[in-house]
Amino acid sequence: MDTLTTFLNSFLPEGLATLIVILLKIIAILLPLILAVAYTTFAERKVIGYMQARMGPNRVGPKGWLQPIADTVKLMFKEIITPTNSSKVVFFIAPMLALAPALAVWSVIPFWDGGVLANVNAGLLLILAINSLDVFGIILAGWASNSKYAILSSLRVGAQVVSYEIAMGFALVGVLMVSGSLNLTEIVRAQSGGLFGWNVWPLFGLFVVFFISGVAETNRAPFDVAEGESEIVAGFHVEYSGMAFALFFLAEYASMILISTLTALLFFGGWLSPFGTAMDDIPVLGFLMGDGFHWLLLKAMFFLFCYLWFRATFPRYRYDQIMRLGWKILIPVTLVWIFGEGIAIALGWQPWL
Amino acid sequence: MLAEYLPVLVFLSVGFAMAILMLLLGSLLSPRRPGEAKDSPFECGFEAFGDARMKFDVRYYLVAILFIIFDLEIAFLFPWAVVLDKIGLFGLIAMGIFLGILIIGFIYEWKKGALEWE
Amino acid sequence: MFMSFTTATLIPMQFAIPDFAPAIPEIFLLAGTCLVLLVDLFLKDSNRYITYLLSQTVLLITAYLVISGINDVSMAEALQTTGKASLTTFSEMFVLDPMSQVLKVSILLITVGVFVYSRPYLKTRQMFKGEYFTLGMFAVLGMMIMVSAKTMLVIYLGLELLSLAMYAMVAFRRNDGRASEAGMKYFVLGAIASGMLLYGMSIIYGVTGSLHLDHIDSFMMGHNVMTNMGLLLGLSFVLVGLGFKLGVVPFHMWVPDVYDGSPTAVTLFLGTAPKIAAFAMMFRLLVEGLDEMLLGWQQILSLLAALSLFIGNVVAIAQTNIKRMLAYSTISHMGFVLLGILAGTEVGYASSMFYIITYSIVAMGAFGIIILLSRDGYEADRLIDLQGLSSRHPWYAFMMMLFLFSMAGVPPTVGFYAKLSVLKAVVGAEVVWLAVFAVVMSVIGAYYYLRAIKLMYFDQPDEFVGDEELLVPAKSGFDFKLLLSVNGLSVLALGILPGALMSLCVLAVEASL
Amino acid sequence: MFEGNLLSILIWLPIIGGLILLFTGDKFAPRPIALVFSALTFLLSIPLWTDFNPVGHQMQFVELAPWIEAFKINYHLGVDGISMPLILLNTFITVLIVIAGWEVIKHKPAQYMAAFLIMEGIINGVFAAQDSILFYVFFEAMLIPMFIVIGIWGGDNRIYATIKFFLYTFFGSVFMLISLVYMYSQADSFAIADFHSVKLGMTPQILIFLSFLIAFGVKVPMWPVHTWLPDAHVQAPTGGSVILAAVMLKIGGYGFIRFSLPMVPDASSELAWLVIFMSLTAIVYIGFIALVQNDMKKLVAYSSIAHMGFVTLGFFVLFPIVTKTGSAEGTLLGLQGGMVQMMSHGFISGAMFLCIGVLYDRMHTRDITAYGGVSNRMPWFAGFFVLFAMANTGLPGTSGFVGEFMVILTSFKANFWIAFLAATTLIIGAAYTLWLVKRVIFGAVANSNVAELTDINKRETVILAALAFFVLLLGLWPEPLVHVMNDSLAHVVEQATTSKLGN
Amino acid sequence: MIPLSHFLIVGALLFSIAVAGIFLNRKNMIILLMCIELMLLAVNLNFIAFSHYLGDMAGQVFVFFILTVAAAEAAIGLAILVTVFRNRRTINVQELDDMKG
Repeated sequence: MDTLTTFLNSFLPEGLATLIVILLKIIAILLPLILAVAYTTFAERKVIGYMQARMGPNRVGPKGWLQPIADTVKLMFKEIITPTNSSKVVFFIAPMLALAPALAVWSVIPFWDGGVLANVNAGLLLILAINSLDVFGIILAGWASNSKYAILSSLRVGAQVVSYEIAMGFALVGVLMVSGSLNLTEIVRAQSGGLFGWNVWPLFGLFVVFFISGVAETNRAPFDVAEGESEIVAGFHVEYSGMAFALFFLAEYASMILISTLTALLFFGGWLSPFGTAMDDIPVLGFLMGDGFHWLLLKAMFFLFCYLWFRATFPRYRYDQIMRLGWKILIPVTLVWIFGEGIAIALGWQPWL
Repeated sequence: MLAEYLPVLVFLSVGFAMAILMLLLGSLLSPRRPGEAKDSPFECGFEAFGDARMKFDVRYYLVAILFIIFDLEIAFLFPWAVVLDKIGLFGLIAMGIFLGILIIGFIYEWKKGALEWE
Repeated sequence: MFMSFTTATLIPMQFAIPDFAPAIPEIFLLAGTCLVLLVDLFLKDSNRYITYLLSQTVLLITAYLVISGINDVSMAEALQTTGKASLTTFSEMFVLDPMSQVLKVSILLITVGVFVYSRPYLKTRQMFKGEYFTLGMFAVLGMMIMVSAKTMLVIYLGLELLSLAMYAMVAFRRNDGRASEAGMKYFVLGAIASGMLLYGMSIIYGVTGSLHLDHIDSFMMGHNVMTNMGLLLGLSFVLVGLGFKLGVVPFHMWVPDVYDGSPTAVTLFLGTAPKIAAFAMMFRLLVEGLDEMLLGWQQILSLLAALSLFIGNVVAIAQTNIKRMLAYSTISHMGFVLLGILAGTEVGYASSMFYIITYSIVAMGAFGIIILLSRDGYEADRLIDLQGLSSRHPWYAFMMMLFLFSMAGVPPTVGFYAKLSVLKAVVGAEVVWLAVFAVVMSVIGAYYYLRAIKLMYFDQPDEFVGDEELLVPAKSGFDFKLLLSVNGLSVLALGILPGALMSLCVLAVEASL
Repeated sequence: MFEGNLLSILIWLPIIGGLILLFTGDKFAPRPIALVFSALTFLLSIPLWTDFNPVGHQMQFVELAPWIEAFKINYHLGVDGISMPLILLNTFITVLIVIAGWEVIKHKPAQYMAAFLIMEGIINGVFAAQDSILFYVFFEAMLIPMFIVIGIWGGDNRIYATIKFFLYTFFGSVFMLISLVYMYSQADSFAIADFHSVKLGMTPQILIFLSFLIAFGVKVPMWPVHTWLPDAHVQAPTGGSVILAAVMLKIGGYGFIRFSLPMVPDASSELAWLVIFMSLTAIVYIGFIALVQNDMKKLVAYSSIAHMGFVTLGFFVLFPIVTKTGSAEGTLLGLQGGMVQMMSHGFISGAMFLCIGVLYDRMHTRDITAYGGVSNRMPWFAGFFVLFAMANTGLPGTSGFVGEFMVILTSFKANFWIAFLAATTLIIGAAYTLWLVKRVIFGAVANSNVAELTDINKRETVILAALAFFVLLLGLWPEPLVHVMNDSLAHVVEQATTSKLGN
Repeated sequence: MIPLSHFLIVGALLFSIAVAGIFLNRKNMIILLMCIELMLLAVNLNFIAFSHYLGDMAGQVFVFFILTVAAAEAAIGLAILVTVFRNRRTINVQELDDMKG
């Protein structure tokens, strides 16, 4: 990359060169991401299909592999309906507000050691901050639609997301206490030393809380009261169609992938190999079994699979149950865990130092 | 220092640009045939009645209020957790007291039924 | 640029365990309040008196801890090392000096009294909840922190702890439209005041480079502060903020509405102890921090004081509601407190301190009488409700008369000495016109106090529209009546022998400066 | 016996008595208790006279104890020739008031008696205080019992009257407070004696003088701030009127002589014309107003104002004389006249109000036209009434004559016209008093109500006789009184003629 | 480097907007609450700017506390607002006129 920058600098003004490099990097992140989103939707249908002993999409392309493309094309040519009495401007700003943060978060995610667009110190904080913006899009969408189901749903989302954000925040505090940095790269590095260096072991409770909160934050099953078809049709995006709907869709799946990746980074050592540096010296296997992006991909895919798995397995929670789980179970668990962790650190117990 | 954050800003702009682009593309490519029934808000097949922006349950406010408080506590915990190894036992005890007070507040609202949804 | 920076450097991080001893009362109060909060959660309504007793115990023990806070040894040490009779801790952010001790003990004891008065009121209105007491105790904690604050940060934190608790208390009666309206008004104006205060603080911080009052003071000593636009701007904002918090004209709009709208038990609290804390805040900020700008704030305070005296006394005449009347009277009394401060002398500060403490005692008694007369659904807050009190309850009428005469400043009640000492300070500072203005206004003030006395003593209850409620005998516990009597007689006793408290105030201020 | 703290006893004994009465209430013989306390106080006050050393102006029976140390305020008591007779007057009058209210007061007698006892103690304190703040405290505290006395036991319009009374006096006195505080800032002490010696510039003196003038002028009362007095008198119960006229008005005069003249002599001299003008207005103009009154109490009230005009005239006529003749020669007589007038007026006005009280108790009206020919039914009463009326007009041989005569005599030295106008009171006073006597006492029995009147009983006789005794004693043999006051007044003259200007 | 005065001007502007909003707004109490928050943010900006240019941490610590307090304040403000609405069925500033005198 540095060579590219110097090359561009040779004939472009400095600022512009930097910008172009950044833009290129962004595209390098964005394109795979969008592709991943597209195929996550496909995977979802397939996985759930197989879990329910049916085929899933299998008409478009070989074994249905072109299904996501077809969906995209369909959405693109669908009419974008703007309901009467809706607030037109807000109605269109809402999906943008949902999508842009969901994408921007990726700028601080490291894919391998050093493989990060913006290696900022307050990376984790930034993720939390930008991710919280998502909820604005949803609430505005519900409000702008001027539909009873939409507004109900957006309220539910608002309350649900903020509730789980607290549990998530506490869980992250536990991670920070161990790693002593907000920089995601640093956090991953602190987990080096093979399978047993990962945070998940000492912080198992927090991992569980984090992942459950993550599922709830993204409004996925079994916490999908925001769009539960049987209750409030499709929730906040009931009035959206065509591309406007696609934006929400994109944002939601991008968030899902993000949560999966974050879980991998924070608790499962990110790109670190479970074998540590033990096999580094073996020629080909050493490359495969050593640290690298493929490990992160693998771990993230596992959690993404869990998402789908949950959806196929669990019935939807009632709203009061969701709130109770968030406030009365997850938060106390994290609080107790943090206390215990603090005491352990004070006593100098190894896993935490 | 701040330059590190530039990519984040650019990414955000790209995100917005992409969203706008997609919306534009969608509206260019798609037909546009408004109709009364089509444009009216969805209401299980009934005619829509009243304004959807109705008053809603006060408990949503309550959750919002509790969230504000707790989120800020977390904001305090973050920097503390980062420098935990530098501030030593004193920092740990201080945060213990802080969390203790927080927990008392938590017990209070629990007992008061602020966390009950039904 | 108006800035002139000190070359401040990052202080190396130190995490030494601070000396907790000077803050033991606060720590105890915090722990006690949390305990009360938790205990109350697990009590049945019928056992709520346990909350009450526990709160009172905590407050009293705290008061004891404050009194025993500075022992002779530590005091002597402090005198030797710093030349002041004060102990500081938490990186000099928190100070324990004789003045803070006196003020804290006053605050605590007055709050104990307030709780005693409030109990029957709350009980008969289904408001006898633990929240009243815990909020009150948190407010007290805020006051104590304000009193002991040595940096603007701690002042602000104490102030907000007090204010937030007070906002909630004002709107405590949830299903009463007036109370919530009062709460809203109080909240909005209080928050604006905090904002103003903070803005002023931020500018002062920017110019002087420190949040610590002593450092601000020593920075100013070397500079010509009265020509520094930045500092003047900061000072103005701080004064506006203080003005709001104290409720002096022209920042007084909230006072009557809040006094009127809140449940009397809350008005009682609002009108007493927080005033002492507000005085402390003003003292710390203006006298300890911005002493070098004396000329600046003296003039502004003169204006505020004069306006408060005028508006407070004149508008009070038109009131038919005792709570509103007392609200306006508070405004005018705050004017008197300002007078003592603006004198700019130790005697002046001491007399303001004396004034505010005694005023709190008197106001507490006056509200106590209102509570005594009130019953569920009948607040007894109209002036007419005092009618013929002397034939219904001669003793309490006598007490009320003492309170009212004290507010009017008639000897031999304590109010006279408070006014006398303030006037003395003002005359000593060669602002005689203000003193003359103040006494003229207090004569106007005497009129409406007299009117209340007239209703109590010269009118018979049956002369007026037959309000049945007027004739029902008051029902209150023994503790309530005892305290009310002690309260009234203390106004008289302090009026006959004010020397001790006066000397205490003078000594406290001398030791603190 | 109580040499060391006799003054304290005179102050606190009646106050304690009053508190006991408040505590015991109406059920437990309030009247005898009150009588015991007031009589005891009176008896205890007699040593003041007998043990008094009339030579020199020094304070006697001095008590000094720190009170509010932070402000250098002391509990400082003492009497000289000026205040001692006034204390005796007060203790004496209070006994009479207690007796006078014996049967008449039926509503809350204990509180009534208590109010008067407390007031007695406070007034003693006013006269005995040698610390200005102590003085001020007593001065103000006096208002509270009086306020209540008028407000509770007064006539129909009592509330208006009592609030007016309170606010007038309160308004007047607060300026004095500022002056006292100002002088403290100059003298660094609140002692009255220190105020006497502190140097003051002309402007402060003028302002202080004006503040004193308002404070004491309201109390005296002087024209034009006298309007509270007729209202207060008319509405007050008999006892209230008596103590008001006989003792409280004297506090104003006492204030002038204790505060204005010695503390701000230059301003007093400068503004003496103002006071003299006001005094003469009171004497002449108020006299005429008295002439047209139909209410007996109002008439006596206005006559009080006119008579008190003599007091202030006597005090301030000093200055024109000094300006005119260049020496203080003979001015002492004016001060003595003023003081004698105060004492005498104390007895006479008290007696007049008691007499009216006697009538009012029987007829429940003070309207002159409702009476006529009372002498037919109440010969004893008529005798006393005529005696007091004569004293009021200044008939030689009664106490009324002595003071007025001394003042008029002094005034001649200053200016003929002052003396002349002052002397007109002899005519005007005679006119309204005698006309009152004629309409009420003499003539045929006017109506059936008068016809049913009964003569005064023993209790009333005792009161009136005691007063008559003093009226005559003072009229025939004023020498002891003048002797007692002489040195103290001479000292005042000396102070008043010594400029305090210049440092 | 951006001069300090720029920050201060922005801070002052924000503060003025907040104050203007408070006094001009006669309709909605929520806007009032938002103006109050804005006021505090303006102060925060001032503190941070000063803190940065003075090289003194205290200002930033202050900001931290202001933020916390602001949250608590908002919480109480909203709570009171809710009670007002429940009692009065309105949050219109002008309709809060039950008490006069």
